Amino acid sequence: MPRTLLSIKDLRVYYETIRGYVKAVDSVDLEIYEGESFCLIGETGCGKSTLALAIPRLLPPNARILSGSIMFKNIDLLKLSDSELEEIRGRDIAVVFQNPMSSLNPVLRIGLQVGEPLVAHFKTPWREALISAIKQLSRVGIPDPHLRSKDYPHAFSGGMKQRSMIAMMTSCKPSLLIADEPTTALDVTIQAQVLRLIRELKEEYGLTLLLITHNFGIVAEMCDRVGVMYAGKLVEVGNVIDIFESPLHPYTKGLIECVIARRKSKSRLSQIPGAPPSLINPPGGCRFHPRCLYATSRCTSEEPGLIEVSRKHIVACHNYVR
Amino acid sequence: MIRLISERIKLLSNNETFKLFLTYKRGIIGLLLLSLMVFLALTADFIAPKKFDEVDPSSRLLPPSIKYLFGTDHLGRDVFSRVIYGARIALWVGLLVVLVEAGIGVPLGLLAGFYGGRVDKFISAITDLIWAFPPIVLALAIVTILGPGLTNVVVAVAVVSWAPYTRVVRAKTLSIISREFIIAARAIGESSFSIMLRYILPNTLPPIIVLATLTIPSAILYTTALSFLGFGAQPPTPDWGLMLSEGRDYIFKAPWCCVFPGLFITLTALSFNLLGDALREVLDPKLRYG
Amino acid sequence: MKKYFEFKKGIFSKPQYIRAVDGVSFSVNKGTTLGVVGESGSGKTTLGLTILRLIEPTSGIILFNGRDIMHLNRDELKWFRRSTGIVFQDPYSSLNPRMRVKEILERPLKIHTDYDEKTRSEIIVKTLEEVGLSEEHLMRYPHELSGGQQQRVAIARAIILKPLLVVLDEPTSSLDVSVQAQILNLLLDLQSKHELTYIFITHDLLTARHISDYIMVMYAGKVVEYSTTREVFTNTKHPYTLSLLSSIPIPDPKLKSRRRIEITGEPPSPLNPPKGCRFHPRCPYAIEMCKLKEPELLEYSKEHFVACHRASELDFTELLKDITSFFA
Amino acid sequence: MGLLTYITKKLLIGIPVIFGVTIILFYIMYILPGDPIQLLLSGERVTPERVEELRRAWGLDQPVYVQYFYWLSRIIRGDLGISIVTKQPVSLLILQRLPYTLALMLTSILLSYVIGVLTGIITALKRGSLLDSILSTSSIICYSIPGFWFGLILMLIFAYYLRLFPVSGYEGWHSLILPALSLALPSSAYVMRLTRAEMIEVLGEDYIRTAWAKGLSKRRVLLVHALRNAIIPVVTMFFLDLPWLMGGAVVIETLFALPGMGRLLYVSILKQDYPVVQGIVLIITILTVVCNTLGDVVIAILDPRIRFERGRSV
Repeated sequence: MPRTLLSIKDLRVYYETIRGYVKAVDSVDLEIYEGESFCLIGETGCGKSTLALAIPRLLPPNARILSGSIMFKNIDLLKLSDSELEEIRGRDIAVVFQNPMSSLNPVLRIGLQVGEPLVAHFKTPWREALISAIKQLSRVGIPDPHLRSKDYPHAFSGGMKQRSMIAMMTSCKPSLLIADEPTTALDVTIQAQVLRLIRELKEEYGLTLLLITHNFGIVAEMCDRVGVMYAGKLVEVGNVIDIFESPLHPYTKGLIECVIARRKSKSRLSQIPGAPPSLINPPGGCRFHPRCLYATSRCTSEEPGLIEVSRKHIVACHNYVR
Repeated sequence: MIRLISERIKLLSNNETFKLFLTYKRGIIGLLLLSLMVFLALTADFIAPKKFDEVDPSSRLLPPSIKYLFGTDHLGRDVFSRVIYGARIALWVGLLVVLVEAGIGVPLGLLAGFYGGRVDKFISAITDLIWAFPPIVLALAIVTILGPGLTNVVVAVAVVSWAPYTRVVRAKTLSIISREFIIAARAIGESSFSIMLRYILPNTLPPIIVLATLTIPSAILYTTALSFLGFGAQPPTPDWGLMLSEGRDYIFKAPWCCVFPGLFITLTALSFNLLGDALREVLDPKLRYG
Repeated sequence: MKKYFEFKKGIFSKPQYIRAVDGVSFSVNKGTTLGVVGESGSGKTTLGLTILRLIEPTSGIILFNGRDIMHLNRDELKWFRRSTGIVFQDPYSSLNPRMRVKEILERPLKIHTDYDEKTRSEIIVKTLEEVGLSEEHLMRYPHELSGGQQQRVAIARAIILKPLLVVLDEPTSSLDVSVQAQILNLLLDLQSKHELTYIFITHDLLTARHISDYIMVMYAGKVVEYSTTREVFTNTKHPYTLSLLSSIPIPDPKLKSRRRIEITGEPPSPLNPPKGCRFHPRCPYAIEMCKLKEPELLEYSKEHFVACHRASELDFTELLKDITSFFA
Repeated sequence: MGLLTYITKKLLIGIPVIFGVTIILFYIMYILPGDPIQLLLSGERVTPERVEELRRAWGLDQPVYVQYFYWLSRIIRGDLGISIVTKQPVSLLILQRLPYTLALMLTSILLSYVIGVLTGIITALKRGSLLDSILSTSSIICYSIPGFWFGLILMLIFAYYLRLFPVSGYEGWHSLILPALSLALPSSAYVMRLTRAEMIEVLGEDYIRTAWAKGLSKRRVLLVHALRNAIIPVVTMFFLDLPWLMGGAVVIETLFALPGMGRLLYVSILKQDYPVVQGIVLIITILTVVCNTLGDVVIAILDPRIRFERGRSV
């Protein structure tokens, strides 16, 4: 039995907006095991990024964590003070963000930004930190790292910026790496390179990977286990093979069919009707019921809980057995 | 144009935007204060106890009392009445200046942003120069040529301060022109003129409205400053700047001659600034001018 | 089959300072779809805009229904605008935020027809229904619609005048997976109903494969491979196409460790492309000749054009086995 | 693209601008009503022959562009002409007044930027707090107050009632305090709002989130990562503000009867002493262009993106 690294219980994160509370993450339970690659997949606005960024508490100021606990190595991250959290961020939990273009400080040199976590966490003198930064940059495949470490971010391409981000975030060899859509802004060939780099570093440093994506291809290539989110809820968790070959939730099923069917030319794709709901007033009962082909009256009134169908395969649906 | 503005107002009355505005308490205070000023200006003939130029040599420099709420000035005129009539001038002048500024600045910004290249370089160079130059000095130079008078001051202030409109409209145009709906408009065969009028201008309106609200107070401050120096309104106009200038000689003997006109300049400018600030938050949070 | 859209050799070069599309030559038949695939900077979007004369090329000929679109008079240009349409990637950005749906769809009718108010309304409602919207959306502003609905409005605008050709520039890339499927289905339906011709520009090989009859792969402003969809996927000839196929994440966990080639480096700046074959610095199969001489786009077999010096000697069928099995 | 090349380019652009302004200035003075010779003689009765002689001596019989070059070459030599009223050289008049104006401007600009930047940062960090709403509201009030009225009120309270400062005229450095305050008030309010807005915007940027994610201390995130970016527009504003304060100085110096350049400009306009007006406007123009160029240079040092962008496009 693998050891649990991260355990999220009953997490609720709402955003306060002028129109009301956006229930971005609503009562989510999730366990991530040491050394695995876990993927959170879902469509825009389903709360997957909110869930991931709630772990190191990097949410925007209007986010409110209303309930829950996030146990990381037996510490509840939600109970830590700001300064205790600072010690964990970047050292034990690191994050690679979606948009490399805007995630590096435009007025500071790359080398400084990459070496900074070492100075912050290990009191490494700046001279040494800069030397390690160069090594780290060379590890992630930046050509001429000596020269390039003196550059400012605008002189880097998107791919190189994302590599630098990865260099920066892995410089303290964290135990958990959260990658929030790390390749969405990149081209296909660069995406493949960056994904390969993440895989290599994961092996090399023994990281646990939490990857957020909306791309089923990336899920298939990167992950051991998958969690599917819909409208702020975790609707299905399972092994990657199980999810692709025998999805239990109608939503997962629909998504996978949309994607896989594209292998046939000019055929009509199966489609999920409608669009994801507003998270201010989500539908009652099961949040997917208005779009679900199998919905019954029970789905409109009663919210399904997570059911353990087999060991390692969990689904939140009343009618999953079909 | 009128249709566009009314469209805009309709959008404003749209629940969401309006609700957002209501959360800015300062904006509401500004709106109320402004309504008061507009009310005073419109009803000055009925509210003011005296005519603004009614001289009474027997009651010169009297302190505030029930009869003379804000006291009297060196000619025995009722300061309260003059201040109320002054609201008319201030608001009218502010509006006029802003209309002239927008009239110069908006088309220039639109052309610079739309055509780019040399047109843009030329317009931007002039705008930058005008912008960098201290406005009061430039306005003084223009008044020197045109001669003193309220109309000339309005022209001078407008001529030296249209630059923000050009900058904002140009920047906005540049950001709009790269949007795909402009290419789509070309693809369905829209003419350049139609693109500027139907597609770009309506989208530059929110920042223009905010800018107008925020430049009216500075227009009022500049014109009153020039009147204070004696280049603007001439006696017996109840211009607040001129009243300050006249009252200055009696500042220690009769401070009320200065305090009240200045207070009203501040309140008027404040009402626009409060309103404009809230409008900016609602309509165009990233807008900076200056 | 009627020849409908035709490009002569040596068409595009250097629009503005960017060498977007050099020496492209191909034709598209009526009622079919040409998929243009490439990464950012490959010139695929520039190509789309040039075809519709929304960017002026410095040289070349584009024949549309036999007429050279670079030399159209006022009336002919108007006719051309009426016969073509375009749909963009970001639906919100492609609709004027200050116009209601009704006005957005009314503009093409006002410019190109002299129908009265009533006829215009009828056409608008009919087109809206065709793209899966209804009369209730008429008075909405774009921001009051969902992404999928916005894209439907953009499609309605493109087809409202019954055009012959529609350029689709990544029409599904910014949409969610479930909505993507809806839009792709809609596009296929409209195509069969109105015999539309599509030029479908995308970076996603899987989507291109799904919707296209022919596929054109572009790299750094050059066409590197062009053939029928089937041929491009099963008999890949250009190493760049191969590297794209190796790079796309395939949604099948069993293909996780499939055979693939690893390519290094990044696409070149369009301002300063490499000498010789533009792909040679990243190409695992590059030889000396590739650095010196730019390969021409040659017909390797029937309807299969490849721009590679080694096209005839390289065989990727072994490498492609896994992927071919995925599509089979 | 080196920083030096960029700076040189910026400096070179300043020269034609100054040149262009001299043409405009000269032309304005040329078309102004009033015969310069008559103004110069100011009522002295002389024969028409004498007038012609003077006209020739001053080069006024030459075509406009020749007159312009005469004028320009005199200016380059530092000769700004002679005051019609006092008959003293304009350059001397300006030089006598310049120190007061510079002292006033520097005091007030330092005052307004120190106060403005500090309160701006504090309110941005305490966004939404009571302190923030108090300071933000008072800043709006502050820049709604006309400086000259504020000066009058200060004068009334501190000079007349409390007798802490001289009422008007120059009697030593403490004479500058009230004028500097009146100038600094609206300006500091503006600086505060700009700093606050920039700081808030930067704090919402992705790279600040990155800095938090790295586990940096609050101090380092705010002072190194955020302030370093937020300060750039404020510095731009600083260099724009320097010449702008000249405008305020005209009003405030007049109000407090300070013997500075602003008051000289005011008096000269009233007395139609055009050579002096021309000279002062010229000086202000040069000051403006110099400040702008200096601003561009400082910004280029602070913001590596600018060098890069310009370097690419040229």
